Amino acid sequence: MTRGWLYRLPLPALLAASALAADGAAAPAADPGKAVAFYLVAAVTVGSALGCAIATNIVRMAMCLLGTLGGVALLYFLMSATFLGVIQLIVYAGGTLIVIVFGVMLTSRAYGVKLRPRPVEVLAALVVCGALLVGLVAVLLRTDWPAAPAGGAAEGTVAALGGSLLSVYLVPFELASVLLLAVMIGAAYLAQPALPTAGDGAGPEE
Amino acid sequence: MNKFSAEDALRPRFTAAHKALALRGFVIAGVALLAAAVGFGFVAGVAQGVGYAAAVGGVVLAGLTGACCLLAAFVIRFAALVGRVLLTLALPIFLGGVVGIVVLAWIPALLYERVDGIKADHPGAAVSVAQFEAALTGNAAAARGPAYLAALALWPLQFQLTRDVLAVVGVVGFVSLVAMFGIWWERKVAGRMQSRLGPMRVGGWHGWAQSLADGLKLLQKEDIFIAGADRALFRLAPYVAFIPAMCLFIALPFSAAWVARDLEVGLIFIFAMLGVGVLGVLLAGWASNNKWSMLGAMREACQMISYEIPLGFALLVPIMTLGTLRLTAIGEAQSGGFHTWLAFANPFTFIAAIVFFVATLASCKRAPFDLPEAESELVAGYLTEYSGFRWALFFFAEYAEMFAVAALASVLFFGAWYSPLPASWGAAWADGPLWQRAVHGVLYSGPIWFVLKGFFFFFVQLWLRWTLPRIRLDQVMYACVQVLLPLTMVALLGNTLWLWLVRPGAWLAVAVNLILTAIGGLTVVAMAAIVLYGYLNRRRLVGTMAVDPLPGG
Amino acid sequence: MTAQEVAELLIARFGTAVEAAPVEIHPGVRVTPEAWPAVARFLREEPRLSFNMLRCISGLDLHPEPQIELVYDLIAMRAPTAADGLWSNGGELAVRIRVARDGGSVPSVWDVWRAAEWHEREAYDLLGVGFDGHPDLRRILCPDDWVGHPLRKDYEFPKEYQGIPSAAAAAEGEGGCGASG
Amino acid sequence: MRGKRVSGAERNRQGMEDKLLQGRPDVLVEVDRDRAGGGLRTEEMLVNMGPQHPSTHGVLRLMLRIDGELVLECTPHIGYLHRCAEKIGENVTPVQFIPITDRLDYLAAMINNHGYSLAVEKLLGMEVPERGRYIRVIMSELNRIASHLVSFGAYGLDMGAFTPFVYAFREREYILDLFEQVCGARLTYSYLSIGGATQDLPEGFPERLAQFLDYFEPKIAEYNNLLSFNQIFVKRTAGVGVISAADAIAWGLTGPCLRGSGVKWDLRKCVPYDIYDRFEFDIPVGLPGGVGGAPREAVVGDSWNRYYVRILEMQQSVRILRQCLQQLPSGDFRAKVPRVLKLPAKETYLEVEGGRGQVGYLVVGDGKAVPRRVKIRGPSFCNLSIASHVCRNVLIADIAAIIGSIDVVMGEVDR
Repeated sequence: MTRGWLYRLPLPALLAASALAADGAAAPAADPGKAVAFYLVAAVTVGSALGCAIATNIVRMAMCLLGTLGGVALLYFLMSATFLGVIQLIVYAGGTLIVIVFGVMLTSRAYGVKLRPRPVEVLAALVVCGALLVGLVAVLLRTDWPAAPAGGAAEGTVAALGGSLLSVYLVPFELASVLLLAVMIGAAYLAQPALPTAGDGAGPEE
Repeated sequence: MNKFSAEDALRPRFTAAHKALALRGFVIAGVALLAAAVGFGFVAGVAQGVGYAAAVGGVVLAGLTGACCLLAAFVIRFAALVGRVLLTLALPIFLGGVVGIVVLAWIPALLYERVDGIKADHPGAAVSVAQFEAALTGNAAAARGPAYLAALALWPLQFQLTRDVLAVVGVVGFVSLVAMFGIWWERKVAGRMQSRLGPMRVGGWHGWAQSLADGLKLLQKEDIFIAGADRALFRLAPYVAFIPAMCLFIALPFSAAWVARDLEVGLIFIFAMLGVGVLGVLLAGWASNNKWSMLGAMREACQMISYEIPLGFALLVPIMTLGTLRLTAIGEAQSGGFHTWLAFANPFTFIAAIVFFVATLASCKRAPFDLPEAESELVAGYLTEYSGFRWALFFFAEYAEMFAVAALASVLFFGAWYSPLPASWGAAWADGPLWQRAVHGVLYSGPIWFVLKGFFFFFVQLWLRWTLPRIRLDQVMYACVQVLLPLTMVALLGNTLWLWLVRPGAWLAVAVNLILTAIGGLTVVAMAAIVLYGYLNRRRLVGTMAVDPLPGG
Repeated sequence: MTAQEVAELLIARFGTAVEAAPVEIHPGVRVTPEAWPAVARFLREEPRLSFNMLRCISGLDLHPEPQIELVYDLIAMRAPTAADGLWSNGGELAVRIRVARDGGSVPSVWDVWRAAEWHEREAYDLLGVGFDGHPDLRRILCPDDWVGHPLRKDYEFPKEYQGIPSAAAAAEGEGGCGASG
Repeated sequence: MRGKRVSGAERNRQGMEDKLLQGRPDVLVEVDRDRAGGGLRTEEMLVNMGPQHPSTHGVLRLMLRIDGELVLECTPHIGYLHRCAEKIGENVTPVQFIPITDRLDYLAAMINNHGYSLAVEKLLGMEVPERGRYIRVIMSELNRIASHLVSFGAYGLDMGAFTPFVYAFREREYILDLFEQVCGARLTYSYLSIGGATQDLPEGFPERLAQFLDYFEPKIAEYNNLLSFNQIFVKRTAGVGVISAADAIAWGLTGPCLRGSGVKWDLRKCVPYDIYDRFEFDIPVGLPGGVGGAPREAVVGDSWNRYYVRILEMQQSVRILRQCLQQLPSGDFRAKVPRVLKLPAKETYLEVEGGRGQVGYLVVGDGKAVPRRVKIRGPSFCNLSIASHVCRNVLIADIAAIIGSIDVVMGEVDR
């Protein structure tokens, strides 16, 4: 058996089949166009998520992550939750991913670094993921999803969202902002250049 | 690796044998398809209902492709003649193309009205073709005459999917036209600013087809891959940069009715697309396996992190003032003529407008902020290893983004598709017969104004690029974080207080509005005066010294 | 100061190590290699001389004799005294040092005049004169793996360089442009 | 003084052995040092800026050791344009060597010819007629303006502003037309030779030159508005690459680089040669911040001052040219030069103020028609030698600013 035998297991097929089986039960009723689009986007998301897990080159992993996050955003758009989709794009694809790629480019030393997890690690990961998958599928089948109104959510979700954020959910909103403030201060403190105490200053003449 | 010698490169790729083969192939295909079209015609004569529709579709499709094949054969056979004809008729073809796109964009709008009319009196699910025909011909009999064909054409327009597809086609057509014109215009403006003419020869009048020729040239350039480059990412990068630049136009409102998809979250959708577009640049820098492009990509990342916050804050000001993210609503709010434009509402929106424009300069990597592809330091930054069409994709995305951002600035702050004249004056003409609506579109509000304003700010971006040198990376970060950010925070806070304290009708509001409108008006008039003055004594200013040309000169 | 006065001053100070060299229209002094660092420092620091700029180091190959003569062209730039702030010319001097043609070397004066660093590297590259104490004695104009020193009178043109035939090889028969000895 | 410095090549060789990255032959060494302290290990890279690079004027290669954007050390590698002009000098007669002097500082070829002719005439003790001497000064000053125009335009290009380059070349075009009218060539003229000029001025040339001077004078103000006082340009160049007067003299810097550091030294005034003592002109010198129109951030000896000195020098050259036109005598333009010129067994060293500094010629005759040795001192050779000292701990963008302000022409660096 060559070294990478673990990766040649038909994992993608297994996962895709289970996903299809799971939501076969609640097939969307409306026009067929949406269904086709949904399956396409779902396949893209799942595929790039897998790619992200399996990829060895670190930058390819980051790009598969972009595919996953973009796919999730597309799913939101399909469910006409446009505000959520756009926020997903801004925060994740536009923000976090840029920082990840930035970090990856700055620190990874060699271009051709191959991340080769040992088989025992892969086994452990598979076990955990399998358990998680089973749990999710079980929850998915047991709950009865309320059928969304046919024409997608009513217009004006943004205004309603804004209103509720500042009225009903004001306390969590403020807590989140305090947390973000703390994070920003922490980041500023960490990024502060080490005060030139020790000798090795960057001056030209030693 | 096969040995690629110089002769291989010089040998023409398409020998006479190839040409003869292609000619024969096209002729055979053309004739076969036309025969198929005739066959479908007979079937259509006999078939009923959907079969009839399919047959008609077959006739149209087969006929069209057959005609194209024969045309291709004709072009191959009489290439020289076709070349000359194209050259002489170049300008009419170009103008015809422009008018064609405008008409193409106009027709669906009219048809939609008609379809909505018919759909209105058939509530419930999709309206069948027969019902369409009945509505068109007035009598209920389902005679399969020409009206049936018209009904057939109107039938798909009732679905949102087809409207979206048509909108995307329109957007892609408009964007490619804008990018083509933008590239050519930049070279003309640059030329005139440098006392030279710019492109004058390609395609006839003032070299209008220069960017077309560049596009074709880049298409047939050799596709170079660098050893050690990450092939997949290298190929992916241009598309990750290009697609968001195109998606920007989905949410941009050309006029109240003319918007591809009037998103409720249009404004932050565009903000998201600007953010995602940067990934393409980072990817290109990383995948080129070249130290210069790596540096270019890192510069882009640093620049992006520094300009994104002021850009976000500057967007908050109009959102807060008008309370909506929907771009058409923002546009509507500024319909009262020049003084009601948001930039002149209060000093803080004025500051936000300026900061927004500067931050978007950084986001399009233009003028003083064009560090990622700084040719004098980083050879060509992240574009160093790109050649041929991939490079053209990046170039295309840059110009599309430039226009989109310029148009966004005009939508948010400078009265989107409204002319300086208050829309209320022309209200009577708004829904009169077609010609009155056209005059209203030109005089008061219509896509013309949106495009004009877009190109005005596009010109300012060009103007900045050809006068200002490039700033350093630490200066970019200093400018964005230490200067623009506090400015936008002040604007945000000030705007909040202004909206809270100053009643719309109060004398202070009116006074400030008048002052700012005066400033805005004066700058536009001043620019027009400068352009006029420059044009009138261009001979002296350009500095053509030698009255009588020097020998040998 | 004229070259003659400078020569007397140096001889008074350094004795036999320095002698006047009244070469036709390029007067100067001749210095022995051993005393050269001290003389150089003296020429620079002495207030009356203060030759603060080294303009050029030229190597002359005295071919029949087995010697190479290095000519250091110095100039004294006097700080401005007059109101117009113009620096004045405090005199020019040519210092000559003779050194053996093969393997001879001169102590480097890069720490006295920093300009010497590149000029000495050029003299080493084109004429093969060694410089002791030079921080970075590498070839400066010719490629690092070049053989021979082009400006020597007895230099023959290489037939080829890394497989590329040179003009000399091409002009096999009649004398190539530099073949004359 | 500092200890023994490990040479660039040495460091490369050490780098090669211990940390050559596999599959990355072009990356010589990746030294991993905990530079910023605090455990953040940054990675240094060796990058070659050149020999083909937009902002290294000509074939100059700068080996940069960079850490992100910060350049830690810059080692110039020259010799790509080395034609061994001095070896040719030992094989051809002085008149035949004139075209070689054109190709040293090819942007100011007239001044090189002028210098070499003066050196050989000093060796021969030859007298040049008045008209010939005036023609030489006219041509040298006109060529100095053209050379400074190229430097102004190229520096704007380095800073990212493309328009100044085109304006500069628009004016330079008229100067090249004037030269073409005089000697038929636009770049390598070989017009000034031993004994004076090779041909007389065509009739109508003084009027055309006067017309050009009147046209060109106001244009300099236009350049100042466009680039010199542009805030972005000032921020990019003022206070960058500061060279003190002592360093400038120690490294043998001459010309605008020396004057930019505040040393008011110009051969035409301090060591007058030819007929320069008959003209009234002054020597522009580096200005501290806020003085004489210099921006607040300017420091004597920074890149901005080196650039601005060249702009002021163009104005002075126009003044000299105007005085030349008034005093231009008639008479023959060239001394009687025997067909075969026997060089006396003497040696002479003579310098002239070239476009980029003092161009020096050492000519050694030994009784034959061919000089025994011709040594050429290229000003850019010395000006460039300070690059590694100045380009330390600067950003990559500043490298372009510093090298651009030193204004290197590789023809006279490599000879």
